[in-house]
Amino acid sequence: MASNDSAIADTFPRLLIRNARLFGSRPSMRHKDLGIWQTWTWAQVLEIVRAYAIGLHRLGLKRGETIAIVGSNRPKLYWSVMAAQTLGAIPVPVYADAVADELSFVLAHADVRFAAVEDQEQIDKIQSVQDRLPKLELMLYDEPRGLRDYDHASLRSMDDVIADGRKALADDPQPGVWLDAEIAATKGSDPSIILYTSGTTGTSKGVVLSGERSIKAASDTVAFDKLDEYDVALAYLPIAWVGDHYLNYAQGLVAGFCMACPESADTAMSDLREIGPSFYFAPPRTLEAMLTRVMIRMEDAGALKRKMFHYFLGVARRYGERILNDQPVPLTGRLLYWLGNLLVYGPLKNVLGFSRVRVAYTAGEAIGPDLFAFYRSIGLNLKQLYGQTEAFLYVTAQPDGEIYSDTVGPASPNVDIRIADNGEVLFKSPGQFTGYFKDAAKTAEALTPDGYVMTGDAGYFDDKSGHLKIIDRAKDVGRLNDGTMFPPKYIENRLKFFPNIREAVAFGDKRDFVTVMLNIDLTAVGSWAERNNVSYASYQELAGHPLVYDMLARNVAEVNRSLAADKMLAGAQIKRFLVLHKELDADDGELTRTQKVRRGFVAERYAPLVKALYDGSSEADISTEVTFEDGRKGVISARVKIRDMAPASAMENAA
Amino acid sequence: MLYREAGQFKTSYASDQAIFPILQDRIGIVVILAVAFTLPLYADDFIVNAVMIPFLIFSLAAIGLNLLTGYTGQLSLGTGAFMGVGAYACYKLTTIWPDVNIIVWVVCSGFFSAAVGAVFGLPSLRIKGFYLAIATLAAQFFLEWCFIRIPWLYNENISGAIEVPQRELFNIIVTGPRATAETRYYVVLCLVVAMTWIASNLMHGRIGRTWMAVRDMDIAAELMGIRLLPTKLMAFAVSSFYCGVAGALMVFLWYGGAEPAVFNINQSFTILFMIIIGGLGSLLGSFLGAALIYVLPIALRFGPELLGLHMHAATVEHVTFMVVGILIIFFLIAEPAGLARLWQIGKQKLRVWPFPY
Amino acid sequence: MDILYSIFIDPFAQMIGAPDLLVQTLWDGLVGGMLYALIALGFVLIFKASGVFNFAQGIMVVFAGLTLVGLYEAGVPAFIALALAIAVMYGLAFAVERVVLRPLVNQPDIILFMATFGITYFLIGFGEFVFGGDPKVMITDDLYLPKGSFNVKMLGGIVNFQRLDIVAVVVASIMVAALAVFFSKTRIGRALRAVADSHSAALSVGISLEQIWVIVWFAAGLVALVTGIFWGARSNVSFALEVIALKALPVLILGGFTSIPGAIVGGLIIGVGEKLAEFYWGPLVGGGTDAWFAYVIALVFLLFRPQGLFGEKIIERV
Amino acid sequence: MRAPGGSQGGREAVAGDILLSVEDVSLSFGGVKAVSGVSFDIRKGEIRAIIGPNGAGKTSMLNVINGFYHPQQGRITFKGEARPRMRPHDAAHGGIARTFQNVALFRGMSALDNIMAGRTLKMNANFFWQMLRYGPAMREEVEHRHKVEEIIDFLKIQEIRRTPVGRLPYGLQKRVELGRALAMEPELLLLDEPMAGMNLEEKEDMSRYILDMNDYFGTTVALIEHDMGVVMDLSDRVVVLDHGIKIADGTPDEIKGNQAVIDAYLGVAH
Repeated sequence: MASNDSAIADTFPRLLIRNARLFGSRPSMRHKDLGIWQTWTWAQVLEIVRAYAIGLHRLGLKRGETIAIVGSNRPKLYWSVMAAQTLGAIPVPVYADAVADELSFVLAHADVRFAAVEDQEQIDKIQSVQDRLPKLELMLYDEPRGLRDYDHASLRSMDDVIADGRKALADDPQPGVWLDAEIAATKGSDPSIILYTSGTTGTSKGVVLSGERSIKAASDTVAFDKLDEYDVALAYLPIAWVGDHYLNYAQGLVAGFCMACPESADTAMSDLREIGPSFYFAPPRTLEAMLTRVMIRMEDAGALKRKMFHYFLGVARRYGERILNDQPVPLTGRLLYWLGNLLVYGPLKNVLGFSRVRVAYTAGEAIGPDLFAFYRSIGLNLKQLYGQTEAFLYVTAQPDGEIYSDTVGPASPNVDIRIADNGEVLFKSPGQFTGYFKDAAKTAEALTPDGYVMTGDAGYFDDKSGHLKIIDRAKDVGRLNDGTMFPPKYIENRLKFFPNIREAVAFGDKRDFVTVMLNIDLTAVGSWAERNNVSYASYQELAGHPLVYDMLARNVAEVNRSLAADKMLAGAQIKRFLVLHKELDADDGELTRTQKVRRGFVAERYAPLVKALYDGSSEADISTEVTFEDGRKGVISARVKIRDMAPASAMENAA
Repeated sequence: MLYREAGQFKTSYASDQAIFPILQDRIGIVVILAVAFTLPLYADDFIVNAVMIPFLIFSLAAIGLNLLTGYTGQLSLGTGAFMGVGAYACYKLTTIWPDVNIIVWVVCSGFFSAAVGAVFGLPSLRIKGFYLAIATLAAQFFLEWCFIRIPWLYNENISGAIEVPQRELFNIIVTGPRATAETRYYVVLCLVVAMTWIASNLMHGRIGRTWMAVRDMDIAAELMGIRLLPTKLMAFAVSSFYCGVAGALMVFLWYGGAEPAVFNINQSFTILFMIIIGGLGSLLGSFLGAALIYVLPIALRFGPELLGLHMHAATVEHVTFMVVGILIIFFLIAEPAGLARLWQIGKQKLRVWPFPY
Repeated sequence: MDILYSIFIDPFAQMIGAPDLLVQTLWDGLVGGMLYALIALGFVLIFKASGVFNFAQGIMVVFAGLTLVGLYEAGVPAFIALALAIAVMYGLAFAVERVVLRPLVNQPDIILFMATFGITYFLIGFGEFVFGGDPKVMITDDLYLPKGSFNVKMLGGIVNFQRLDIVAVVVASIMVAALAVFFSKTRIGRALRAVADSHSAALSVGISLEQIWVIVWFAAGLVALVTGIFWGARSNVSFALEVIALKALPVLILGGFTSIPGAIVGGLIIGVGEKLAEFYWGPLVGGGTDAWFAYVIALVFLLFRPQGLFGEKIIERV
Repeated sequence: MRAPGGSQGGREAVAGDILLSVEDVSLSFGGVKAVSGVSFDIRKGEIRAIIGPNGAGKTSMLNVINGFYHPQQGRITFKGEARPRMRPHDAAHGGIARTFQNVALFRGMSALDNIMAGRTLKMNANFFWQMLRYGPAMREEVEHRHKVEEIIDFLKIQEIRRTPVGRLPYGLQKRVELGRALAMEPELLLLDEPMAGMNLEEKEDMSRYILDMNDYFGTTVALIEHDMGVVMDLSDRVVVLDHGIKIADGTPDEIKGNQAVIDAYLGVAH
């Protein structure tokens, strides 16, 4: 059978077959369930996926049709993806925490007839908008809990479907043969999956990726980071995000490494520790939160231990990175670091679950230099990459040994990057998407005539390192009325590097000066409040607390100083700021599912505050509608104070 | 700190239910065993004979009592006597059938004390706590009396004491005056290790859970289908078995002879202290307790001499008593749950290092 | 057959045959029993007030006696020595409360029980360390305790009474009476009774728990001293007493842990019982039965009435 | 959308055949009447509530049912056979499990071991294999661990698996105790105030568990509860005791309207 020939394993089903042949008895997937890590080898997974595929076929899923995948990282959902691809159907993963509206948009737009969902929660969500999904016929569920009294006309348990398929395969050889034919029939250029962009701007678009290209891209990076079938990754990123599909699913199939699914979102931390992955990805905010927790927990340690801890962190800061990049380090440095590794770094990485990590990546937004340095200094090989869904993730990535916190590295293998005149980054990559689903127009917009993809990000190549530097979304880079350049994201990130500040939204385009709205970080500010016995009843009260304002004012001042240092941005210093009374929340549409700020949306939602920021008033009233986890809506209103900032001069910064 | 558990995940219940699920613990055990088995190579006879052998024997007895008092919650003050039963049983057996392998008899003697233990366990159905303790005193004194008054038990020796005959195992002298310390040490060590392993198996399984259930909340246990009397009797039997073997070992592989006084009430108390100080319901505790209560006095006795100051033997004796008394109180105040608990706490700290919790 | 005879017929035949011997045995039993009762009394005092099962009571008897004699031998006049001994017992009570009870307050009983083992060991070591380990002779004369014995002709035989024993019985009775009065009449006594029920109640009487503990332990110490004197006078003062002191436990089983009269009655029953058993049945099994007889009685008794003679019935609740 | 007859709010009556019947049972402690002449039955698969003011003899009734007390008169028939002088462990063997008013867990053991202990009756590897912790013993251990894990999953107590129950908050202890009872796979489960001292949220959870349990495992449940709201939407039928006498028996709605019950609760003198 052609499909057995690994030479042209240019679709995921063929890769699966190849892996079953090459690493048949090695673990392919693990899932923390019923107290232990249930494990499936590549051979077992192949058997299940084939049965599942037949089952789906018997339910009527056809080549080219779409099937939605809704839920958290669970083997059965990944198998649903594989099974669909085996049939030549197209899986469409959706964010598990998407609210009903987003969900209905994607499901409708992708016109799915089938949906493979995790549990009752998702089913309820979909059924609540069923009237908008005329095409949806059948839902397959993994977790039967609570579904007993549901009308099963439109519901099937995945187990039953698999069992049914298995039986069919056992009963007579014909379906098996047919399936092999189907696998063989699938072309590498056929769409293998549709990933809906979280849509930093406007509604989301369905990015269509082909098996061939995905696998090509994945093969490059697998080689780049020398991943093999002995590696382990924890699959805790949203299935619907390109990151998970690339890093875990695609690379997993290409390299044949094992992908471990946590027991649940809230046990992810301890599961990470148990499984001890060798390949790890985390967005900066996760690393941030982790570091904050570390520091807070250390607060409670005995004085002596605390001293030792901080002393050795100091040592790490001095020598850690250089040792990691094997640059020359004095012998005493090496000895101290060795000792520190014994007493602090080793155990710390162990309790965090990083002991076995060989390669770790972070991406999605700019990462704070200190934060980045911390993880690298304790010996975690953390690197940055830059990419996007349209590229099937990778555009650039930092090679071992050339790491800078403010760059995202040189172009990945076989990626061709060009900077447009307006500073926008353009690229051509092996994994590049084939188009937006049912949207030729947008596809055209996204491409240059000569076939380069427009990232929409402004950036330039750093002359000393030759690495790409990303400043901001190209279209977001604006100008103040006096003409000074205003890169909001850049300013916001500078602010967000302070642990106290969780979110920042900067305004200034076509205005006289720059202002920001801040979100405090409850964990950090909360524990600060505890230590300085500042009492508060609610997030709102803490956010509005004068002492908190003072503290944040200091941070803002510091940012102003760093801006002042850069003559291009000296004019873009923050003149006024306020602290929002509520946390910006994806459920309210203020953030994207990947936790990026929707600046425009925020601007109009908080119009009164923006107005106040510029009309010089010292406080303003605001009331906003909020959505709670359970979908109920409510209104919270508050009076928000506004602070003025004195501009910093380049001089005082130098001093 | 020493614990590096990242990546130690369990893919089967068998491995998750293992007695030492953590790699570092397994390593630790191996190291300890290695040391134990090579000890005679570098330790002198005094250490082997006067410290290690008795330490192991006491540990075994302590485990025995711990099974009953620590795991099943039945307070017993008859340990000494049950040890005695083992010793005398072994003595009779080997005099009647001298050719049978002595180790076999040592083990078999356990069954006799098990039987006796079960009989004296009968009251435990109706009596609890101190009351039961006093009931076991009856066993203690009655048996002690038997040891004195029934000449047949000690082969009518005029001395009224047991004299251990010489017995060989594969032509190696195991018991009697001419047996070397090393041989006796290895015999004791092997038996203790084996029986500890068995005890831990039992306590980690259904039987252990049933016993602890009875200890923690006998009513609930009964309502879950656990029959109280059989459970308690079994605990008494198993516990006495351990004590019996310990007793036999004590006479045959340590003292080489014994008078009834060896198995008097004070012996019972000594063992009881060991498990209280060591930690109720913990096998590790049994060893730690034995170490503290037995080895410490030795240290006290020989410590001063090493420091060059000579004390009157009697004085040392008295001081030892005082110190032990003080220690008991001290540890009860410091950590009522015993040394084993202290170890647990320490271990937890090491596991979450550098974090405090 | 003759086994049965010698068990069920012969002993009673002897009793009737030689009533004077019977009386003699009973009397000895009573005196012995009274001493058990005194030790048991110490237990009860402490158990009632502090819920602590004081294993050290036996040792306190020895220690008290030892102190008295020890001081005397050190050249202190008898009655001053007595006074000092009393003082020492107070010091002991005080120390125990400070060093042992206070830090262990609210711990499970078993722990406190164990702590008293600690006290026992310490007292043994300390006593021997200070006064030496060898048995001592009680200083009866200097305390003006009568010596010798007199015979009474009765039941066609002679019964021999030790003068000392009579005094002992008298003193013991007086002491018990005194305690009874102390408990029922005095303010502190009432407080003590209150503690037995609820600690807060005691506080309401205006006495702190700590004080109460010191008082009961001191009281127990005094009882121990008296016991020590008479016991020492009958045999001699040595730590051999420790084991005999354990006899107080079966006494408690019979009498119940919280009842003073129970302790007395129980003591007498045990004392008489084991004497009779030893005298009439002992020979059958080679004598020495008094080593265990008491415990076996207790055991048998337990099986039928676990709460003791005077204790109230325990109803198990779910 | 739920199928018609979904178990929202009041439950549809379950008409299973009679599992246990109590006939004219009287019980007294030293002259004090705890229960007198009470009769009622429990049908297979139903949730049966026993309610009444304090001291109504509810708990005594449960104690009689699982053989902890023996009634001076009257008889208990379980699964068709009368059980005179049944001991608690016989009841367990017969398939009656029980939780307690004030949690009666094995405090020295972890949550996992507590629930494992609930499987004791189902385990039978002999002493020899237990000694070696090998062969049948280990197989059995694993197989029952699996069952227990399903219960742990069902009750959502994964995080506290290894925690000694003594250290758990009250609500969780109650849940573990329920798990332990469930582990016995009982035919009749007696719950003595399963929600005593719980906050609203915990009560809702617990109710859900009881309903689900009754759904999935088809466990028949007899429960004592003070919270009327809970009783009314949980139970199929309710029996009301007052001063040891049965004053009413019927569906929640019938009980709501019953004058005697109202009086009893308002404490009108008899």
